[in-house]
Amino acid sequence: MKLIIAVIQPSKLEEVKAALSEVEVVRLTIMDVQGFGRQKGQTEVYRGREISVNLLRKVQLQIAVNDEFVEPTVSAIIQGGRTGDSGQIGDGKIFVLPLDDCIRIRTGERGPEAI
Amino acid sequence: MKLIIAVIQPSKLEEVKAALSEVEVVRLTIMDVQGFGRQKGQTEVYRGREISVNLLRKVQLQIAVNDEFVEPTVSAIIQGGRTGDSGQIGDGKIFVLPLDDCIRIRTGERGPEAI
Amino acid sequence: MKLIIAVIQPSKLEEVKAALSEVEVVRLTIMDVQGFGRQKGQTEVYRGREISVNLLRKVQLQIAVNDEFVEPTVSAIIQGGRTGDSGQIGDGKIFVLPLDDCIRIRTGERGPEAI
Amino acid sequence: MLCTLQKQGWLMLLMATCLSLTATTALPNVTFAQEEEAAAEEAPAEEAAEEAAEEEAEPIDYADLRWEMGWTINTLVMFICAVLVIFMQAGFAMLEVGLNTSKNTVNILFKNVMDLSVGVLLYLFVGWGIMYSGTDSPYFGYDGPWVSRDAQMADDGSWEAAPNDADGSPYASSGADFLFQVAFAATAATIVSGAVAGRMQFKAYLVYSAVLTGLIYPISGFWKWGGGFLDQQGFQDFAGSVVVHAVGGFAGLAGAIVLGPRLGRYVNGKSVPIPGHNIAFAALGVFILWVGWYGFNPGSQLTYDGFVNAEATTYIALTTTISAAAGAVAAMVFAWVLFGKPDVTMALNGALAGLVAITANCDRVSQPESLIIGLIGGVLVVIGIMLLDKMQIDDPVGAWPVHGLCGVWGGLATGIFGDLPDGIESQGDFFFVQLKATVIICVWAFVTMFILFAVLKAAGILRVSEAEEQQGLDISEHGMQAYGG
Amino acid sequence: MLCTLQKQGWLMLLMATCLSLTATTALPNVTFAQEEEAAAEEAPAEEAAEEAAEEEAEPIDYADLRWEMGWTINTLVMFICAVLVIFMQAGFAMLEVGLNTSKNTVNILFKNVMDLSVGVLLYLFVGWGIMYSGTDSPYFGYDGPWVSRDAQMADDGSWEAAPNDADGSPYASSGADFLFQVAFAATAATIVSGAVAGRMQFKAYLVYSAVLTGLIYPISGFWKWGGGFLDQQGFQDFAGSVVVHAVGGFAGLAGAIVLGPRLGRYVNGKSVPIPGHNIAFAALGVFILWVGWYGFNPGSQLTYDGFVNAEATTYIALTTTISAAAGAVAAMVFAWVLFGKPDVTMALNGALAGLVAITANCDRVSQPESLIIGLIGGVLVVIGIMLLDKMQIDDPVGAWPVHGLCGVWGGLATGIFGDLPDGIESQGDFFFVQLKATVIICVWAFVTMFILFAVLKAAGILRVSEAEEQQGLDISEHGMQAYGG
Amino acid sequence: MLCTLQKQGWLMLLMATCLSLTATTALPNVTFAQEEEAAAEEAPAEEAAEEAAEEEAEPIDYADLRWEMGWTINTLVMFICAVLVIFMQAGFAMLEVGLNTSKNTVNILFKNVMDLSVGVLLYLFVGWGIMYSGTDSPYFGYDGPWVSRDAQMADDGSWEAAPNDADGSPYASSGADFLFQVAFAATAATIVSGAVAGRMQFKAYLVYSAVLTGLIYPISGFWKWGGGFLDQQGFQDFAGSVVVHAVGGFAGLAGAIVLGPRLGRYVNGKSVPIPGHNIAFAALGVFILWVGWYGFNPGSQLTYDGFVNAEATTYIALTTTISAAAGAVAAMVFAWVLFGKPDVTMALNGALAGLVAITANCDRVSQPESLIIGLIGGVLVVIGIMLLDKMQIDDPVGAWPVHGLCGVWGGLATGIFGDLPDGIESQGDFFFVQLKATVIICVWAFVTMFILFAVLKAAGILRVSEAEEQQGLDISEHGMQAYGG
Ligand SMILES: Nc1ncnc2c1ncn2[C@@H]1O[C@H](COP(=O)(O)OP(=O)(O)O)[C@@H](O)[C@H]1O
Ligand SMILES: Nc1ncnc2c1ncn2[C@@H]1O[C@H](COP(=O)(O)OP(=O)(O)O)[C@@H](O)[C@H]1O
Ligand SMILES: Nc1ncnc2c1ncn2[C@@H]1O[C@H](COP(=O)(O)OP(=O)(O)O)[C@@H](O)[C@H]1O
Repeated sequence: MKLIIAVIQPSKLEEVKAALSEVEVVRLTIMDVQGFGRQKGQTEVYRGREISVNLLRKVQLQIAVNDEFVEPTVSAIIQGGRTGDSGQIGDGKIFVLPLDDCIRIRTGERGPEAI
Repeated sequence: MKLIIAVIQPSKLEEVKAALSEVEVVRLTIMDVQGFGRQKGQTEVYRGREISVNLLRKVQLQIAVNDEFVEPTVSAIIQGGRTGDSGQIGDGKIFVLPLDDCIRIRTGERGPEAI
Repeated sequence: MKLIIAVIQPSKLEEVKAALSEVEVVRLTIMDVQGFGRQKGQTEVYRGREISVNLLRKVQLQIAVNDEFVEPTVSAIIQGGRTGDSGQIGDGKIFVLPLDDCIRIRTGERGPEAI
Repeated sequence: MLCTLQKQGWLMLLMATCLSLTATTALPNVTFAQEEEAAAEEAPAEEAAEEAAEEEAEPIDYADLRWEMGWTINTLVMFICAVLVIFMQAGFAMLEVGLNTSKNTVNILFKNVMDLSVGVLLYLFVGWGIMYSGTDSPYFGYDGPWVSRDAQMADDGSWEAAPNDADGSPYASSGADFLFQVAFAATAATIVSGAVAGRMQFKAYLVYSAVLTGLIYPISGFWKWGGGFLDQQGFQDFAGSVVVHAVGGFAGLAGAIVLGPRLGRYVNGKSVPIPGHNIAFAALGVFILWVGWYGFNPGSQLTYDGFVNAEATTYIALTTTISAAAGAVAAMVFAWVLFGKPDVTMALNGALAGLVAITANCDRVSQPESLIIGLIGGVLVVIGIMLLDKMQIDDPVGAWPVHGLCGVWGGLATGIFGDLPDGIESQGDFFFVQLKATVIICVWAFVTMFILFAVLKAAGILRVSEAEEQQGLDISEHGMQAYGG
Repeated sequence: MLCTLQKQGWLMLLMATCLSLTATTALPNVTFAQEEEAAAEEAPAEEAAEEAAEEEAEPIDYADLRWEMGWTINTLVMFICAVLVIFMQAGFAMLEVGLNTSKNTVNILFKNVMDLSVGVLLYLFVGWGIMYSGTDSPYFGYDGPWVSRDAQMADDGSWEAAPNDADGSPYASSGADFLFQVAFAATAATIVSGAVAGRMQFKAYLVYSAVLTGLIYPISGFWKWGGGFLDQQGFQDFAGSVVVHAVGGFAGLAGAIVLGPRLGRYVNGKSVPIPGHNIAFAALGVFILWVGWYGFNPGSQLTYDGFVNAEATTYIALTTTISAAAGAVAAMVFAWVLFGKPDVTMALNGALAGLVAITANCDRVSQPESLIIGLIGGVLVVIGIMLLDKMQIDDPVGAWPVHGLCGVWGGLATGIFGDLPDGIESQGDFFFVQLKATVIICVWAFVTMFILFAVLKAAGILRVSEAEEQQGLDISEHGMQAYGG
Repeated sequence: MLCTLQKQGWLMLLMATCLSLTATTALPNVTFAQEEEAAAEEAPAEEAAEEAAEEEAEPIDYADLRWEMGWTINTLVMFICAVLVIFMQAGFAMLEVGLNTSKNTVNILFKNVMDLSVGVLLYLFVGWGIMYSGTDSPYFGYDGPWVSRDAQMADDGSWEAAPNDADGSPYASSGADFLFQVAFAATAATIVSGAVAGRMQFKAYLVYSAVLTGLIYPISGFWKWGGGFLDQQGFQDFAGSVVVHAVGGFAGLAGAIVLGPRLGRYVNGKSVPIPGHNIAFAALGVFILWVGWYGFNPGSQLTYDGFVNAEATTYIALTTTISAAAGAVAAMVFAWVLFGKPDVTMALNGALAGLVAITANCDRVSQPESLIIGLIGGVLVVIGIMLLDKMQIDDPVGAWPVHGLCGVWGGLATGIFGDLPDGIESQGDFFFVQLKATVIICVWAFVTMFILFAVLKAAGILRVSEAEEQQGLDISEHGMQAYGG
């Protein structure tokens, strides 16, 4: 099992969700994050003082999947999250982490079938 | 060492925290997330347009524990987070990730004793 | 590759970011979290009722790095995040998780060079 | 018509409104006539006591400049005060939203918007006609919908409708009067929305709101302000500590009891506070309410023209201000001593407590008395909140402690400190009159509303399901979240 | 001067303001004289119809107490109403902020602040002089910047400037008048900011705002309220359903069309709603607007003194209230039936719809009629929102459905229900007059603004880049986030 | 009594209030008498200059209709203006909350609520009696607590207390007057809360607030508005650019200096901005303040009846509006040019700057002059903010640049542009008088407050601990978070 963490453009969320449900990945956890990547952030000015905010609003998806679902999930995210065909700086990243175990609180089921 | 990530009902937070402190798990990090699981989300209507929001408010707990604490922690979360005895869709999930290292910023201590 | 998760004092964010960029770690994801650690939280009173909120505002950093960057990153965070020289309870923690893979959405590159 | 209203709620409402369109607007004039007669008949009975009645006997010289200027000023100032009171709706909305969890925000806002909107229509069609029916009955009357026009001049310069007058003194236009009164009705209604927040079905709330503004509030309102039996007994409630706030507060209490507490509010006997989600909104709400109260109390002077009335209007504003300030300070200090920390929500409730408590007597107490009334109100509200908590009654915003308890306090304080009204001999008698009337009105509001809520509960449309409540009413009832990207 | 304004926008603006300082303040007096003449010349033509004109013939006895008190009351009440209307700016700001995404909050707030600030200056220098130029031309005139003073007394007690009067009845000071009028101009301007939210360059908006308040609004305003050709044809628009709201609404529509929808609002033909980020702000905004409307409509009575005027002022407040309530209820019920859930944003828009629709006719419809007007307005706004969505025009806050569509409805409703004005024989004629004038004004606003936005687009300064839009205007345009730690 | 207040703060406060209840309400009448005398004695000295004084000599015919209507209008309008000024408290609260971090929200709100509440009580018991003591001393006097009543009629129709009058012209009731004045006092107090936000102990703030509203503000207020030495020297400050705003601004500056900057605001010499957490609140606050200012400035006309007064009232509103708009535009443009982006917080401060700057002279400058005053104010506020930043003084909301610096500018602008008051010969003299008085008042406020804050610091109750500050005052001082689920 893997835990897939993806950081995407907020405006792409709907499309990514759509792409995911096509590969039958219907369960995920989402949170608002701030991103700081190669993408040039603006330098904000507050009261005449510069604040360097390369921090941009992003959305993070956390998706626990069984191994066979990793590739479909990744490509679904890429497909849904890329701006245009060539993509654009700021489109984000996907991280794949090993997942030792998964428990469903409701039933107490463990492992793959709990995902 | 493991990093336990749990997604629970916001309304269950207090109970889960209580259950955890009983097994002497007193340190954790919490964040607001939005969940998208088997639980049927409502389809919202905004200005007469449907928006399918299976997204529901959830709370995510991140708890780094030493291996011997994994089971007690997991069962504490289940105990505190389950709705009623039978549980209910939406109660959430627990993910257990391997944790290579842990550092306490204050002291620089590393590994298990830093947890 | 590793995913470094650090929980720090909100007021230290700027310093940590500065310290990180010195070791050429310029990409990270940040989110607001609430911390619950050894640091004594206040017991709040709402309408004459106690609410035990050891929950304190913290900031969480997620940084995916290649292995050789782990140590520099960790020490940069410690350096920037510690209060005073001796540090102070509440300064936070750093967790290092194994990272199986990393994909850049824009290009589809995978692995180390995508970080 | 209204029992059906109880059953099918808002759908009826709209139909009712449309049907009523057929009602001839001539009605009000008839009405007007009625009032004249009524007054006339009463006159002999009261001659001795009221010179007012006498004056009315003499024909009024509308050409008199003093009269016209007085009428103009009264009408315009009452209009401005009505606007301030209507603004209070925004204050209640912000206060209630701020003191509840974010997942019920849309629902609370919606309820407040509807309290005003449904309130205006119901009061227009039913409430106003009941509360100021001009009937001889000391208990109930109704003289039809719509607001009569006055000061309508025919082309020949004669009056089609004469300017409105009260006991022969220049009064104000019926339009101003209605606006001012309907704002009070909406206030009474909206108080409840805070007490039942987070678990009541929206449909049920609309029914409640219609019934309160259309029936319950106007009836007890008539007993006092319409000249009903409480008024005849000498009961004094200048701007409605009891008639408006206690009614709202006890209706809210009934709702909170019948509904039961929110999920997780009391877990196996232990009280688990559910803090509000935006204290800034709550504070903004209180500031707005404080401002609006300058329409509520001074506006209730009703005639503002001339040295004495104008002075009274501002003196009322003064006692109101002192009591509000005292309430805030007292609540802060008291809570600080009790809980070890200054709690802003207590101070905010304290200010409101002071405002509610002074509302009945702002015209007839001295400045030191207004200070005492406010201080006690501020302490009472803290006690009231703890009391409810002990009894495990879940009133999320403290509607009962603020409006119910301090409304009662205001009513009684009038009897304790207030100057004696005509016809009452001793302070003791006065206090007793106040006590009796206050109890009657609170019981009226509590019992009738308890029944209504019980009926809705029996009908199974009172409370939302556990799942819906956990999810929050915003999504379950309105399919919408209050906050987003 | 203004075409340059169009080109270089705000920088010009400041210079213009400074330059204008040289303009002698004597001008207004000349003006005043002009008006007198104008009036005089018109007088003979209308003798029969208006006694008003006659009275003006007779010299006014300013020593007369009735006159002085009337003038005082009119001036002060108009001032208070102006304050209420200015308060509406806060309402618009909160409403628009609440119904948009958080990443554009700073931008929207900034636009609203500037609508008022730039609006005041432009209207002072240009708009006011155009709208009330007192010219004989039925189409256009200008008599310079600044506001004339009146009621200036020389040391010998003679008048340096006589108190302002309208048709020989006590009127109000020019200062009060200007404040009231400029608040209307700013309202017209700020309506658009909601329709173009989330994608328009700030610079371009400033240019738009300057042009609308300085030129477009005052010109059509003159046609009606300045005594221009529409007024002469008997067109009635009491407080500006058409003159103010429809102008703003159609200007907004033009902007929304020329700009095109926000990114992701319509993906391959499918409509993807972009919900607002703070419904509490939106509701607060509507409450504030509702309150402000009591300055907007009753204030438009302009003279409030005496039985008849005072009564009319409050009657107007009454019909306004009824229509607002009806609009909110109708929109709620209609949307509920259509979409299965009660949508608070619809109810809020419904209340505004009722307010906009009654604005043109609040003085000349009966209470049942005001109810019908509001109910229909509430239904129309829902339909309008769906209509725009079908046509894939992206109007984030529903500015056109509320102000444009219901503004038109208000104009037409005046012809359908309104009492006939002098000189118009049949309801049919009246309706036709209203229809014609409403169309003319809407076309005027739509076309001129369409051209302006098209020019700005051609100049490439209309819309922000994709990247900037995705990032949000707060950061891309202002380098600032609205919300933070 | 007040020194103890300084030491034990709020606990004393409550006791004090209770004790004072013993004070007989007869006192005020004595007072009234005093004033009469005072006036009488001064009369001969000034006969030539003021006819006013003369008129006072003649007995007033209270039966005169003109008199009664004037008094009525003055009283009611002053009351309405007082309500607008009190509303400003909500504006300050929102502005300060918005421009600070969320972790200090509850604390700021609480301080604002207490500024009003504590302010009302302290001003009632101490401040009012000092500021309008009617003493002969040009420096200080006190004539007891409570507000005297007037226009009290005995049953025989004779006056128990005569209607209040100013120099023989119809004035307003003392109640209206007190409300208006106390709102000013609370404004002065609340200005500081923004400057010291985020690091001051709540207890210490309460002490400060009590001392300012009870002692410091009323004393300097007396020097001008109470007829003290500055007034006698011909110093002009119509509505308090200096007397109210500069006092608050410099008190705030003292606080900011003694407290030192917030943690992390200046790290090793580098300025690290701490952006506000909710710009929408800040903008709402400014809109509310703008609206409230229409009570602040026009209300300061004090008598509004008759052609000349009514016109002046609205002319004041006009200059106020022009200056506010100019300030916003100038600040926006100036900051835009300097920093390359239009910064809304600057525009908001600019609007306030314009309002503050015109406050002293809104009655005696021409429209073009009001424009210039606003423009310069808008530029000054930006410079002031940068200046403080350079000096590493941490004033989170810019209280000093807005109220202190522009308050001074307003005071001086009066001398530069303002029409000469009676008894001053040349503009040069006038400017010098203004300069001197402005300096005196600013120094008075700065020094006394500096001492107070220093004392509190010495007592170790001024600033919270590092840990508490880092955690935020909401939790450390009030055990509560402003925002939650
Ligand atoms: N190494 C990293 N660790 C954590 N988050 C990252 C990392 N790299 C990128 N991100 C996240 O992804 C977002 C988009 O990254 P982006 O700027 O597109 O990177 P790139 O320029 O490599 O495509 C960033 O804002 C950040 O939130
Ligand atoms: N595979 C998953 N990956 C990430 N988050 C998940 C996953 N499954 C469940 N969750 C989180 O847990 C929450 C509750 O899940 P739930 O609906 O109870 O799942 P189930 O129906 O399997 O019990 C979801 O809202 C989501 O936030
Ligand atoms: N075991 C843990 N699991 C998850 N988060 C932790 C853990 N320990 C600490 N944290 C996070 O780090 C923050 C600071 O911890 P801190 O109180 O400094 O711990 P310590 O007292 O051990 O230094 C906590 O508020 C919490 O958010």
